[in-house]
Amino acid sequence: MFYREAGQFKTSYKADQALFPILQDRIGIAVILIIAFAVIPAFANDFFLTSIMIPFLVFALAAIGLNILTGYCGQLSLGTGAFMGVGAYAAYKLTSIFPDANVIVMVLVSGVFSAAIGAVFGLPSLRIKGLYLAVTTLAAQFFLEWCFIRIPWLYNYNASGAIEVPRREMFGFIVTGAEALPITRYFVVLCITAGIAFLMANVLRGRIGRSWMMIRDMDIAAELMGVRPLRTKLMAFAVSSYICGVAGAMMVFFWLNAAEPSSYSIRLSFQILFMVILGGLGSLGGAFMGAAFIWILPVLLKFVPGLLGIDIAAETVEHATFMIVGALIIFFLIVEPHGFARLWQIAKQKLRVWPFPY
Amino acid sequence: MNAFVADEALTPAGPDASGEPEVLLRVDNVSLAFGGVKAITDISFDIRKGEIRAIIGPNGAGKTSMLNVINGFYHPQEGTITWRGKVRRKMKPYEAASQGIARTFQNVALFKGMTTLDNIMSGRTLKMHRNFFWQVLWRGPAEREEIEHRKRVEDIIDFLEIQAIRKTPVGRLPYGLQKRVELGRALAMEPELLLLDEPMAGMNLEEKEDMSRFIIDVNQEFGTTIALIEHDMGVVMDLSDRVVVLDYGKKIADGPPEEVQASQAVIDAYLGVSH
Amino acid sequence: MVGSASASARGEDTFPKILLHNAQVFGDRTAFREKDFGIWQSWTWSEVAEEIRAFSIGLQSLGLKAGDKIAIVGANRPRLYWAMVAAQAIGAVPVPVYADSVAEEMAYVLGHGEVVFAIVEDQEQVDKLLSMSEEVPSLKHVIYDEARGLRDYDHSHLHSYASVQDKGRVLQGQFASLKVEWEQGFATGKGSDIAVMLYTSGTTGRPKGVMLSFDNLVISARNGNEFDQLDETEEVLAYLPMAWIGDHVFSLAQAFTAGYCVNCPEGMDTIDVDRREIAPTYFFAPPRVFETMLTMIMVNMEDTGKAKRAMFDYFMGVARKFGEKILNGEDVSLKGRLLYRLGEFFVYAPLKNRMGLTRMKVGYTAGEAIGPEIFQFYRSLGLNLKQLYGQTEASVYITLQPDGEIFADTVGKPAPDVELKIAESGEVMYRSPGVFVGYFKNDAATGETKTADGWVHTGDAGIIADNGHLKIIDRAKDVGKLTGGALFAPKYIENKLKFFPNIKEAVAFGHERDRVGVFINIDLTAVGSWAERNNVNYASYQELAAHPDVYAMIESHVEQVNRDLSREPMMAGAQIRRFLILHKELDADDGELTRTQKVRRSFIAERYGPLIEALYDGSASKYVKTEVTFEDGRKGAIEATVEIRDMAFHDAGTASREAAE
Amino acid sequence: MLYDIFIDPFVQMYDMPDFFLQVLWEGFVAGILYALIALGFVLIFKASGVFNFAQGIMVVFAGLTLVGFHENGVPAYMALVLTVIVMGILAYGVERIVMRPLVNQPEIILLMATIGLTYFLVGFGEFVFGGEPKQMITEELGLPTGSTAFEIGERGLIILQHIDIAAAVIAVIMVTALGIFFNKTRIGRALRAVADDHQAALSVGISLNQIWAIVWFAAGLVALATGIMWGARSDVSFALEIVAFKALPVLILGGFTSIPGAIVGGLIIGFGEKIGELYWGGLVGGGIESWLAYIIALVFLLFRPQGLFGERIIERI
Repeated sequence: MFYREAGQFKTSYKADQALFPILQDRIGIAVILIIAFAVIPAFANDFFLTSIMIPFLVFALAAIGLNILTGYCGQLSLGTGAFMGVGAYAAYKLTSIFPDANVIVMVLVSGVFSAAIGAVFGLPSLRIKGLYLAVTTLAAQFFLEWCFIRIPWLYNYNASGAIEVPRREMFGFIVTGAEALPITRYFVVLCITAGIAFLMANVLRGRIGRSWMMIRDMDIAAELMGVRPLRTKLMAFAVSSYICGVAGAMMVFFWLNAAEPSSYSIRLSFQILFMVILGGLGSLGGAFMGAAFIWILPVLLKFVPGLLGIDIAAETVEHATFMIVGALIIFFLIVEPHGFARLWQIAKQKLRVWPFPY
Repeated sequence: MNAFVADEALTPAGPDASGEPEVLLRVDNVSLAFGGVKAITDISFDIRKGEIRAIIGPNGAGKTSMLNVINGFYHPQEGTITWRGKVRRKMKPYEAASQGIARTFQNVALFKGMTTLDNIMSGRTLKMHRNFFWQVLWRGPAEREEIEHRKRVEDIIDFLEIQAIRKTPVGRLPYGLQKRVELGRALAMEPELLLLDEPMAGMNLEEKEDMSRFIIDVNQEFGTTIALIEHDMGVVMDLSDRVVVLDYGKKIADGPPEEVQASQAVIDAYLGVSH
Repeated sequence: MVGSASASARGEDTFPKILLHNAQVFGDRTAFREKDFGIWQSWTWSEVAEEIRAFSIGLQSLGLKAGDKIAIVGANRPRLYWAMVAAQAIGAVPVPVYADSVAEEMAYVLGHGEVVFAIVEDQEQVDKLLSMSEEVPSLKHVIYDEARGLRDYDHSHLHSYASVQDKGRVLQGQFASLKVEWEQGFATGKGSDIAVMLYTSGTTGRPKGVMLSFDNLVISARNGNEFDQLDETEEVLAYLPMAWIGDHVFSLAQAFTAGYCVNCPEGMDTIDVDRREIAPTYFFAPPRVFETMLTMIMVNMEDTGKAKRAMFDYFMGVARKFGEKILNGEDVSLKGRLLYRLGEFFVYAPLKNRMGLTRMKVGYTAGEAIGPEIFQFYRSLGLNLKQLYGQTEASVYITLQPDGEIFADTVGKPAPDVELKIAESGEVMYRSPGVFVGYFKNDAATGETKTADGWVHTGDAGIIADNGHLKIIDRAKDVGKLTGGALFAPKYIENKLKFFPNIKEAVAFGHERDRVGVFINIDLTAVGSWAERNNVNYASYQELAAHPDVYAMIESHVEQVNRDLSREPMMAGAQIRRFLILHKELDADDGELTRTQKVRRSFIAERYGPLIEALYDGSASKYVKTEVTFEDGRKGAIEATVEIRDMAFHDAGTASREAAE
Repeated sequence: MLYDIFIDPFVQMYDMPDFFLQVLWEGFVAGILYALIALGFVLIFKASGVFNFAQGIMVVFAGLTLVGFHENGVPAYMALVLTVIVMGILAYGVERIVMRPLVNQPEIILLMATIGLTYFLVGFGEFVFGGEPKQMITEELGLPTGSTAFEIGERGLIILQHIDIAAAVIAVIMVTALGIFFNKTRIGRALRAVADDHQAALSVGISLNQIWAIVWFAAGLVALATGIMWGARSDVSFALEIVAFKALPVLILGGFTSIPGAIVGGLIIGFGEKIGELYWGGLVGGGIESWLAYIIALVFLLFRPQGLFGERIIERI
């Protein structure tokens, strides 16, 4: 209906291979970007930024990271939380060791450490597939979690065992630490997430993205076409872990201000995995939709009883939220196992062929 | 047009200077077993440059295993494989691919999540070299490389007459077209030796005719050497220059189609005479 | 007057000259596009000029001379269009040939046309031409566009298009003066020179080569452009056979004179997608295409959900009520306008988008009568679809519907510079600057068709209505009389039947007989979709055609036609009294249709003699056996027992009473 | 350093045999409990190919329900019966609401569904019973408490908790019972048929849906038994959910479909973990129990991807 594509034709491969070949999609993306960069900063209050937008963007980035590995390369991982933790601790150590370095650069560099560790834990993927691989990634999860507790050097020997983000400035703005304004943090998180999403879109439409998908769709055929399985999978592990690491670092630096090992527990791994599955395996847009659903829904649920004028204990609300989220997850898996991305695709297709059914 | 012809393949097929046909690949006394079950026993034959070589035999004769050995997916316990005059060491499938061996599969092994275009593009993987950092940037070298290979892929799409399904996810295509896309993907590798595992299985007459035409065209236009497994004897007789017949993992005949067809051992094998 | 008019009065008078002009004026505008290798390959006017020059010089170097005939065989491709102008630049005459015609037909045309060169699309055409070297002794060189499969052919008389062009380029490089010489070569060309020769696939006899001069084409094209204000910004889709005058005028003559862009689709099976991508602003299609599109829309809508279907139906109702009025600029209530706006958003614009007609400024249909409902459907969507009446011999334009004067049952007013009259016999005659020079090597036929003072017999019977619009009834020779004396216009009846989507073809008989009998072909798409919805199982056309429910459905259509006929005083006497549904589809491969899908009445009458007999001897069914040709050329036979149904006669009185109610 | 890793632990084992035996016993008991959880996984995986992540939470849920009934004044044995009924309802509900609509979906989707189920049960359990750990009603159920000490050598002493012995006995009984169930009963044989071939099972005339409900119920019973045993050793709390993940390395060792594999795997993990923790853990600061099992499984997988009892996989194309 809204997709009126008549008259949109491509006279070059460049245009044909563009990220958004359809004009209406380009308009849609532009609108979303305007909302994200101008409308939300102009109208949103601190609560909305800190409790909804910042965590949403952080999780979206983590979901992109996991999606690269699981959705595009077909390697199931339950260690996302730990890889995020590696990023967080690495960034913390980096900024402790180089207090004068730009903190955003440190956050981006911290991903390199989680990429390296991710690649190490990706080594078994050459021989191990599917659920078996998922179990081995649990080894990473529990081992790394243990490291965060047992290696005091990682948290600068704090008595609390937690990492606390120091105050850092950039161009005269306080970007991290308790005094950093939500709006500043929001812009940092938004730029990093949007930037990485864009760069990943580039990788995914080229040779490397294709070889990941080849491995995912049919690894034997991929190998017979010249794809080196180990190298390709390790690259997916590394890229995925890099992104998760950056997301993990952003999580503590721009959102929580402080984190303990339990912040990066298996619960987090599951949470990100849900975002990816519900959002849609193999879709960048899906990562955003999944993150929005899994993060924003519980926040909203907290306000429902208040809006309805019912007085319920906060605990009860939390329990109910768990139940509702669990039930909704099952519901959506039944309705559309391929996630919101597929729902959107179907809707888009309907709009493109409107008024015809197909 | 035809820009996707491999450099090597440009040299005209046929006898070399000495008058002897040039052997591209030779299999010598190869045996393969899976935990005591023999799949292939002491098989030797060769594939000459530029020919269409058929491998036939009843079900379970070891034909697919033979292809798997040739492209490095299985490693024979005994025997050697000589590729372009050099005895080949134990190699990985992707190494075989990089040496110019491409194949299609008995049960279509396309990448189901991708479009026809992407599937054929995937055949270009080995020819593309831009690293991760260029890919991330996209603009510039990575994009240029992508476009350059897209052009070659479009040549193949044109060659196989599958323009109308260019952007269709392959999962939605009918079987016959999937087979054609798979051939396209293998062609995109610009192989020197193309292994086709039952390229016409499950096709109707018309589709078989189309596929035969494509196979002959590939062989003649690009000089690609082809080894194919096929059940349809009519097709084999029409297409192939030489035929090797396997039965229960052993070679029972080898030669031009007419000769093989007349061989008593082959007739027995196909009629199911007990061993 | 005729013959004295010259195109030079309004600028360049031949296509090579116009090409140079366009290359200067519209140098950077896109002139041609072709969907090839997945994208729309584009050429600007200056690039086209260069391409044509190179090819033309290459042709010259191969020995093409002024006056030589050069065959063009293939689907719509820029290079084939360029080849025509390249030939014209040397003074040679292009002869576009139907690419899908059987070897025998093609051999006749090429032989009769004495072609020396042939420019063809691919191996298939090369093979065809090589097989007819005996019938076409004049043929010296064959030039192909697509090299695939031709590698091993003897290339002594076979050339690739690219190699000829390369030759031209090399020569230009060697001799700097060549470019100027080439331009001088056609600078002296006159508008009265023969521009092109098009063979008409007449319903009877051998095809005749219609010679058209540059004046014919250029003046007609300019008139057409002016009539609909077409300029260099238009986009057209070139998808109809190049050998057909319509395509020649729309995709070449008008494109050159207006400077607009011609888009060639990737292939026959991608036309729908390609049309959607390009969204032509000026679009021509025979009624058949519009019918198919409408059928597709309806079939698709059958499958939609209830709510959407209801919305679609509602807004189509709104469109029927207000759409045409709004298009014609009539007064419509505010509510009507608002509803139509809403419908535009929800239904009309998306539909136009799906059909690729979003940007259509003007669309024409011609060649056959179009069903009034189909015609109104498109117009009610806000598409400026019009009818025209034309002929090869007229360089297309005879009559056109001006904007705002659209009537479904007429074909419009005389086109600019066209004079029109109805002969005593009822035959339509015209005189115009587009009138052809003559039939090639057939003065007798030229004399029969064209009078000494330039009037041309169209062969169609028609009347000029009170509003000055021409109304075509039938082929003049086909109009007959029943033994009872009533006027019998078979085409008129057939068209009324064919306007039902379920009926694909109809052939009416009745001349010098006591009543009208009809053969009917059902439309497999429409009826098949109906069968699917109603769980009617069928294995073949034959089975579906013989199904009692199908018969009942067709009977109701015939009944409706009879009721319509009974309301028209001139036609009331020729109502359908008996009909049957043919057991096979009429097919061009069996010679039952022409290549342009027109019914070959006499051939059918002969072939199905027993069935005609059965129509008039009162029998309720008849066994027949028919020989058919399959796609791959094999022959076989279909046998069937065909049912024949009787219909009641509505007398004019009853009908008018009904109408009055 | 090398001495600490390669020599010292073994010297200790030799020097203090009683401690070593005590460690072995602890490992044995932990192994039995891992094996019980793994058993629940195996039952469901075997019959439906679903990797049931919710098995851990089912253990907690069963335990909580039992305690919860008792807290509300229901006699212990009555509470046990009621809990069995609750597990039955849960099994039926899961089959009807979750598994049936998701039939034929890829395994990852089914896996996610069971994680969704985990979320739901966590929320539901906390909603009903509150989030605090609870004391298992060991005595009320007539399970033995207390302990027996055995003297070994001159100074040595091992202490065996009675409840641990009971756990071992119950585990043996359950495995035997399941063995009989699978091999001797009609439904049991049908279950095996399903595992091998869905079509074949259908042709025997058994509804897949029934079978799934039954295996989920059986898994629920195993969960209940596990919950009681585990609860008796510590508390009934949601922390157990994490411990339940240990069943995964157990399954990797034993294979996803083998009941004996689950037992053997459980014991290997149990022994390995306790020995590793007590003799080597100190070297790196302790607490390696949390991940050692996974590393063992991972290393094991690298050498034998098909598991202990699996057949060698030959890849085909």
